[in-house]
Amino acid sequence: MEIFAIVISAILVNNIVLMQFLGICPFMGVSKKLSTAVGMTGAVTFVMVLATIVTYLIQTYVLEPLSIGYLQTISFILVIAAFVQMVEIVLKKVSPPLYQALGVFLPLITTNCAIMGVALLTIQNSYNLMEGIIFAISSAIGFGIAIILFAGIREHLDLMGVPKGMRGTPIALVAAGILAMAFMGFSGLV
Amino acid sequence: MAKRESTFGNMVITLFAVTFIASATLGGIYELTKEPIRRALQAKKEASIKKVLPEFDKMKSFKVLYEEAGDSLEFNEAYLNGEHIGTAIETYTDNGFSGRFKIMVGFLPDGTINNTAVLEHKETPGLGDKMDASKSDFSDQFKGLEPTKPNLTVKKDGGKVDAITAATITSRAFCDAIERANKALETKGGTK
Amino acid sequence: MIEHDGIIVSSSPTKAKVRILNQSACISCQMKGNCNLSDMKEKFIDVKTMGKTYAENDKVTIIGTETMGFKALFYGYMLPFLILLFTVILLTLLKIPELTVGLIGLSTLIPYYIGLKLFHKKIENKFSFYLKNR
Amino acid sequence: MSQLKNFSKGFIKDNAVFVQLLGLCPTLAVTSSAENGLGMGLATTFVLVMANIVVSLVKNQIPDKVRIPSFIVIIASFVTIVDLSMAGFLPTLHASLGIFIPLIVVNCLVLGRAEAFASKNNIGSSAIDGLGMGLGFAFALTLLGAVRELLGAGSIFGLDIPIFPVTDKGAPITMLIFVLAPGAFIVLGYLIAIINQLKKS
Amino acid sequence: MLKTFKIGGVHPEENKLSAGAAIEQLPLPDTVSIPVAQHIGAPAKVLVKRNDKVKVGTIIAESGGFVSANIHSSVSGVVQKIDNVYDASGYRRQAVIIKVEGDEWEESIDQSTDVKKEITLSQKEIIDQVNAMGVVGLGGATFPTHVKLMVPDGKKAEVLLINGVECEPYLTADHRLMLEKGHEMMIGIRILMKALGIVKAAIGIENNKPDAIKTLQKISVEYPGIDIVSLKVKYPQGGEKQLIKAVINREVPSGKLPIEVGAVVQNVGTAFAVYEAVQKSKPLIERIVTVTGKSVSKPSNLLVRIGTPVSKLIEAAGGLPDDTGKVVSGGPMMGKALNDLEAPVTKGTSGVLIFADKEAHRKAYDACIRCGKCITACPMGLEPFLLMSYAEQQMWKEAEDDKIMDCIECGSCSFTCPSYRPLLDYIRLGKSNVSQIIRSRKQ
Amino acid sequence: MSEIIIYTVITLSALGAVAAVVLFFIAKKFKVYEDPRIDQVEELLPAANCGGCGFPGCRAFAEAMVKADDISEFNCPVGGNDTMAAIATALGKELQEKEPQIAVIRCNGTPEHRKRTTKYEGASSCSVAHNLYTGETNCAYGCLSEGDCVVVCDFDAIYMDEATGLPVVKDNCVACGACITACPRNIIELRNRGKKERRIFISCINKDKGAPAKKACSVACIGCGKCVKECPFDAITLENNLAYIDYEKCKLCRKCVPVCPTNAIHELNFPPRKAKPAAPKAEKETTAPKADAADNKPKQDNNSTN
Amino acid sequence: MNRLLTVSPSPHVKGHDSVRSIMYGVVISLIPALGVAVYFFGLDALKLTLIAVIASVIFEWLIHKFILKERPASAFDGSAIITGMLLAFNVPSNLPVWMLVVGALVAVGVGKMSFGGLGKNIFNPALVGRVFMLISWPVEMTTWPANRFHLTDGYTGATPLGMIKEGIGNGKTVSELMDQVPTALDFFVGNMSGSLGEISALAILIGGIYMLMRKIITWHAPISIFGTVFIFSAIMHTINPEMYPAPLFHLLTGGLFIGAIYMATDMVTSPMTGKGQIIFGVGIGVITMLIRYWGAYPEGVSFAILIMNATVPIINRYTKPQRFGEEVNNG
Ligand SMILES: Cc1cc2nc3c(=O)[nH]c(=O)nc-3n(C[C@@H](O)[C@H](O)[C@H](O)COP(=O)(O)O)c2cc1C
Ligand SMILES: Cc1cc2nc3c(=O)[nH]c(=O)nc-3n(C[C@H](O)[C@H](O)[C@H](O)COP(=O)(O)O)c2cc1C
Ligand SMILES: Cc1cc2nc3c(=O)[nH]c(=O)nc-3n(C[C@H](O)[C@H](O)[C@H](O)COP(=O)(O)O)c2cc1C
Ligand SMILES: Cc1cc2nc3c(=O)[nH]c(=O)nc-3n(C[C@H](O)[C@H](O)[C@H](O)CO)c2cc1C
Ligand code: SF4
Ligand code: SF4
Ligand code: SF4
Ligand code: SF4
Ligand code: FES
Repeated sequence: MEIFAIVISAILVNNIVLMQFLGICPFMGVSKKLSTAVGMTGAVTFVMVLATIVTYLIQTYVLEPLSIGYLQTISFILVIAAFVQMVEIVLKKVSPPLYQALGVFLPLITTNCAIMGVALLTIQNSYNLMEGIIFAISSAIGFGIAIILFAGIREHLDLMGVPKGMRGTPIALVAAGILAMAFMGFSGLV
Repeated sequence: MAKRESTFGNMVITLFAVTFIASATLGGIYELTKEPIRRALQAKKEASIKKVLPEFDKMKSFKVLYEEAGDSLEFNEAYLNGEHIGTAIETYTDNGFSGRFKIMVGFLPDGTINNTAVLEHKETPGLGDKMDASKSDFSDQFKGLEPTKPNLTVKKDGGKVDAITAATITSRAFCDAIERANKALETKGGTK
Repeated sequence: MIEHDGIIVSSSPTKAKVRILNQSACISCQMKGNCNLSDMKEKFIDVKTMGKTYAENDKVTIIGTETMGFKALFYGYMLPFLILLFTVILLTLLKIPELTVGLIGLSTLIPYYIGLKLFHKKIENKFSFYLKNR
Repeated sequence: MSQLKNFSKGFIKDNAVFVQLLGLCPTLAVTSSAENGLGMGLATTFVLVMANIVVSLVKNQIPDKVRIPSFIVIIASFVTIVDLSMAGFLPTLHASLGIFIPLIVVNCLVLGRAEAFASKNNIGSSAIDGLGMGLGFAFALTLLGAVRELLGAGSIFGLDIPIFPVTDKGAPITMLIFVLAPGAFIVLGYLIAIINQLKKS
Repeated sequence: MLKTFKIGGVHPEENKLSAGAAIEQLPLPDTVSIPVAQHIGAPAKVLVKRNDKVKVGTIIAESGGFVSANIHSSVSGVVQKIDNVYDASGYRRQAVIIKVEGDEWEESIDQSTDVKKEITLSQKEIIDQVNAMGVVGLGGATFPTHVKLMVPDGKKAEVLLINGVECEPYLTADHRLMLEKGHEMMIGIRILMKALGIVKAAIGIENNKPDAIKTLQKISVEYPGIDIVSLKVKYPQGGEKQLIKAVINREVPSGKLPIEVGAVVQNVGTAFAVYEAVQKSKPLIERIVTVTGKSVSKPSNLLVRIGTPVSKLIEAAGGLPDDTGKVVSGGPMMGKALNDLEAPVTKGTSGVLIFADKEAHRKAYDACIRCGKCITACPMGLEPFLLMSYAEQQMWKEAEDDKIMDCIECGSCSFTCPSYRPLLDYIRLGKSNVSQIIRSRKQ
Repeated sequence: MSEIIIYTVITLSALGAVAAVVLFFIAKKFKVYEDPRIDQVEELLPAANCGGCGFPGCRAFAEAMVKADDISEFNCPVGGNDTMAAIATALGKELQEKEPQIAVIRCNGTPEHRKRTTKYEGASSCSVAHNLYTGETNCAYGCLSEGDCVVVCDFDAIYMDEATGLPVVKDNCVACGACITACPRNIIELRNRGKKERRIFISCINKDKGAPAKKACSVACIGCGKCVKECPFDAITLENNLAYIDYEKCKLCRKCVPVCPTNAIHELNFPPRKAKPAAPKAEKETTAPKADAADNKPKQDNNSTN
Repeated sequence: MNRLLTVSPSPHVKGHDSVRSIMYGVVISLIPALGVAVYFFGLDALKLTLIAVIASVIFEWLIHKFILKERPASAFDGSAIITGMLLAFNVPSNLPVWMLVVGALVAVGVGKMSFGGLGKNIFNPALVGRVFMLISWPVEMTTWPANRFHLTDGYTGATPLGMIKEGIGNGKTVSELMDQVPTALDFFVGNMSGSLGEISALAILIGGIYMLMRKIITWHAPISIFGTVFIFSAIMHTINPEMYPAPLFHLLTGGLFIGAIYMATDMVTSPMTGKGQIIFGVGIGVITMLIRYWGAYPEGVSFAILIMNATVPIINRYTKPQRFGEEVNNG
């Protein structure tokens, strides 16, 4: 049941974008294409899980035993930056066409904030490895739901013609606010 | 600008130097702030213990396993001039509106509640957070109560506790946390 | 259909190298020019030209299919992810200590990418773009 | 560019939040009160100024290819310093800012300034640039926090502002939503719209 | 249950004011201007010059390609000039202007009124004759009829559908034709069947014309293989894809022609014209035009020589009412508003409709309220509101993906929109842009 | 507690070393050398992100210019010559001076000149009207007055004059060309701004023969060819019953203006002619004095409108 | 004739529907529900409704005129009246007036005009206003006065859904609790406490049938919502009747009726095709029941509709109408 609670909480109740405010930049900049949003969700899932595993291991098996937990910030950011980029390099190295196809398909994932945030939250909520992974996956799905909904909304807004003053970020933020309001209905679900 | 070349050696040396300096500095800062942080934490805890117990001069802290939850609660036994004047128990509940919150409950040696203090919570600002003594007088009603069932049940459910308006969930959870502390105190063998 | 605007960097009768301007999430970010953290601003894509030659600096649009994008996503991210997840779950169920689980989990990626490299040729045939003049 | 202009551009014209839309995550997350906004803003300012100074100091010593990792280490160190000092000296604020303190590391504003400005300019200008941008950021967060606090809790910096009717017990009936998640989005949305409008006229 | 097509459709008020008015011959005008582009396809090439003398039926312009048609003089007289005149297209286009002198016909034309029943020509000769006589579809699209009769290789015509639906409000020309020229029309249909080499034909008629249905049912016993199918009233049943769906329940695939499902559709007027062309060697020089409108004092159905100015028709129907706001060539749903009342009647003119000023105006339009009524109304299953937005914002690719080219321009969407949005205006714009794009892609 | 410091140093240095290796490879593989000049150039650009240069946004344009060897083909219509010159100096590249340009409206069919014959009531879009018919007048070439050009202008440089039903280009036009693409009748053209904003052009694109053209609009070009003969610089050509003045060749001598029998040639921002009120243009000049708001001939009367 | 002929593209005739006629049709259909509200809650109900309507119309007019600077006609097309009425129908009859006015401002200003006004909004304006109020003033928005005819103890101040949720939370069983709540007939006519306009399923049903007959709404969304709620609650009820009340209870209580018939049918914020509306309705039903059963709120219709509003663009994209000649069925 615990796992179920983590999943529901990360996807609906404490949606990473709408309630925790992580990954707002990509959320605001999402493309209008639904397929891209879906693709991005897939990529984010992988990266988040990877980052969570690595940072979890570092935290639990290096920092804590040495009681240097205060190095969390600096080591996480280094590890995430290096690891995530390493995957890309490897991908580019082993299969350039694949890498190129991805490059054209996906806008690059600048979700540092969400990835780092999920890694930190995993530690903060004292999840174990498995729970951490599930939390990361669920967070990514929560992120996905938010950006997929927003991809549709964006397109709609563009087509309908929002008043000049509200065009772009302002109306996107207001719509996100209303969506967050609606998501508050899920409170208490877990 | 006479920038350094990006040779492999240069790079490793630079990065090593940077991290070395950074780590040394951080270590230093950590040493410097360790004490204040510990004190801040301590102060916070002590403040809450002080709040929930009468004057004391000595304290003994230990963890007690609370069987029902398979979890341990922290007991802080306070003594004044060697005499046991009460126990402050750090307890929690998972029934809060937004999940777990922690409170400190002070019991007098006779088992009555002396006072309570909120340690950590995620309840809604403006609603659930009124359980904090600084925000409303909700918690006052527990002062000096016997931790009996009706005394720890909100009126809506037939008990005696006036719930915070529109935050019955929090109020119930609050009672639940006290009850947990009380049970632990009792099972521990009534250290009075 | 995925379309991407780009500029020809070099072109031969069989292949053209196209620089694409990245329309990443950062497109609206004014700091993008200065931020290298994980955003590569340009990518170079090799495209089969089907006999046409393009002049350098020609503005073109790269076209690929959406299915191709999803396929790439699958091989690039989802499959390794599933392998990793599967390993981790399996090992956890076997009550293997977390540290080992984590390390083994991560190291499944190594054979996966080696495998990917071995199928290099096959994959190359699956992913090809074509060009359209802008 | 005169130093004054250098300093002031971060305030409105190039304001990190309202104009450049940088670091929206902390902006939205921690601004449930003016105090939190200010705290976060100042913490970021500190990191920004210090990182700018150090980066411009060492800029010639660092080979291009490890520039970014070095900068990250430098920034992360200052973030950790802020984190530790806050925990030691401002424990309540530290608790309410939560994980957004370590997340200053990934605020593109910080790295962006280090990269774009400090790595090319001298210490003085870099410090002033960081201060300007940082205070602009702090200003934005404080403004947002103040508006949200006012509407959502009937106070600014904890000072009660009687704009709401009160209950029998004397507590103001405020609009809770503004201190919750949706309020953050909505208020920021309208603030940006208003500032766009102001910039135009 | 009466047959009808399945998706979409609307019910405009019928207003068939002239249904009871028998066909009258309009007197000859002083001059006629006969445009050279009266049909879909390449314009015809002018064969005459100034001051040439012509007779009724003299060929004055020759088919300009495979999809094109000959044009004949509808009067006898002298060619005054060859000039650009306004026609229903709203632009000035090339026309032959003839001053009328007497009424002298080419000898080859059989002017008698007796019904000639037996069909003597062979399949090929029929098609040639139809081609030579410049017969084009009279249902509105003016598609050269001989082209339709030449079934492409690999396709097979199975059934000929005769379009007697006349679903446009106000118009009654086809209705009167069916009542008054039933036999000729039936023979025309037999000729068409022979040309196509098929034995099955059906006439689709909406059941708001019970007299026509009855009349034709009575005489159809004399003409084997021709069914009369009565249809539920619903606009745009006359659209050929809708008619095919309604009568034989087949759906012409998107972007394809009726022949894909073995059907050929011809208008009743076309059938009559084919009769005259084949049996009487009479070129297409006149047609029936309904002149109507609520303010018109004498709604009529007139037999008019091609090239007669519209103003003459209006005169015959009691003159132009004072409060006229708009004059439309064709029906109210698909017709074109005229900008010049001197515009000539062409082969495609099925009616002249006069709106009083108070009916003539559109209301200002508002934002789409996304009610979906246009979707429900669209007989092609399109999303007009979306297509309009695409056209407004020049998103041609999206418009093409959402099948803008399938639109038959029936106007049901604009008719139904509660926000008065000019959906079809923009869809037309979109169609013309998208078709350009498609064409340029083919090159 | 110095061992903590030791651990710290060891851990972080190890991380640092690892990061160095990883990032070295990253740097090698993803050489994202950003030419610092791109920033400089971007600073110089107006940041309108209008796409007038043909690139998606100012930064892309800056990148392209920095990369290109020769920037004479590039032009930022918004910034104009000053900007381009500044960029050229910044990049040390050659720049061919571009004459600054402005849009002109080649139609003068005001209601007095061009009788309205019908009333258009479709969607308010020139493209839709153009698809439908000749328009509210008998001129099948002239302006339809529904303002498609106004809508697309990002710079508020063009507006519809209510009285004349014709668009008016203001001085702040940056010659981005958006209106030209928008106009279904190809009425708008970019021309050199000329000395002191002076311009001469045929304000008509009617290709009909003289009689119908004149009948539809009293100021239509009837293709009589008088101006062609008059022009000392061979700047005027006649094709399809329509004269055209090549702005590269035109020396703004104004000789053609008075000879036009229909007043179809427009001169803009010239001082009023001396004497000779008989000159056909003079009448216009007086009805539209430079001093006050545009009226009769306002559409090119930039100075008076802003 | 000296008048100029008008030239416009076809069609030259226009059907009878107009935005105004549709909107006022909805207003008319809301009258029975208003009547019931006045009957049970007295003139307070009328007062609140009028205030909400006037506030909505005035705010819309002001925003049109002074902020958007457009032709301010749309304020009177009736849509703002509906927003006002539905907003008022979704609050307790003793809500302080100023809150309702703020709610109307949010509904019209944030929910509708920020997006550009009628037709352009993504979220149902009345619900935006309502949820805003619910989250802002949970106390005031969830203390219901007893209706005039129910002064006996057990019923005051709580909606049936609230009572059940509360009771089950305290470990009571449904059958124990059912004694305290009104009967099904009461639910149907509206004899219970709750928001102004939501109480009477009967009155709303009458309005709904009227709108169906006038072809203002279609059956898809309401029926799929009812169906989903029915099936969902039937399953849960069968699994554990003591935890989960019977389907009829869920259908007739809370805002399900007003939500399904008036708010899920708002054409602006619901999918365009029948297929889409069914998906939309099923989504609303499921989310509603999730919240009702396991969430903190006793009622979830408003949230469910808002969430599904956000999915409408995507639903629309994947539920295109059946194109003619797309799936050829030539039988
Ligand atoms: C935004 C929001 C936040 C809420 N936060 C709390 C909370 O912190 N604690 C709580 O007990 N109830 C909270 N509630 C729920 C109560 O308002 C609700 O009334 C509760 O379910 C119990 O109601 P009662 O006090 O009337 O029995 C919240 C509701 C809303 C709308
Ligand atoms: C290029 C072209 C080729 C056509 N070829 C045929 C044909 O071979 N057979 C046929 O029956 N109709 C043919 N048609 C006619 C159409 O099917 C149709 O009857 C005509 O476009 C008018 O239809 P409408 O009045 O319903 O718009 C063709 C039309 C076009 C535009
Ligand atoms: C919306 C629409 C309505 C039409 N209505 C009729 C009609 O009522 N009667 C008719 O004969 N043709 C009608 N047509 C034309 C037919 O589609 C078709 O072109 C014609 O019947 C073919 O016959 P023809 O070539 O002999 O004209 C309509 C076309 C469209 C697109
Ligand atoms: C059937 C129908 C239902 C409507 N329901 C609502 C509603 O629930 N809330 C609302 O604010 N407006 C409603 N409206 C009015 C209008 O459509 C709505 O305000 C738009 O969303 C404003 O753009 C409704 C209109 C109709 C025709
Ligand atoms: S005009 Fe086109 S889009 Fe409109 S209803 Fe007819 S077929 Fe559909
Ligand atoms: S009928 Fe009109 S209002 Fe309704 S969806 Fe279509 S365009 Fe929009
Ligand atoms: S749109 Fe036309 S008027 Fe406006 S700036 Fe561009 S060229 Fe000038
Ligand atoms: S100039 Fe062209 S686009 Fe502008 S109003 Fe005239 S016709 Fe329309
Ligand atoms: S600050 Fe940009 S994603 Fe969080």
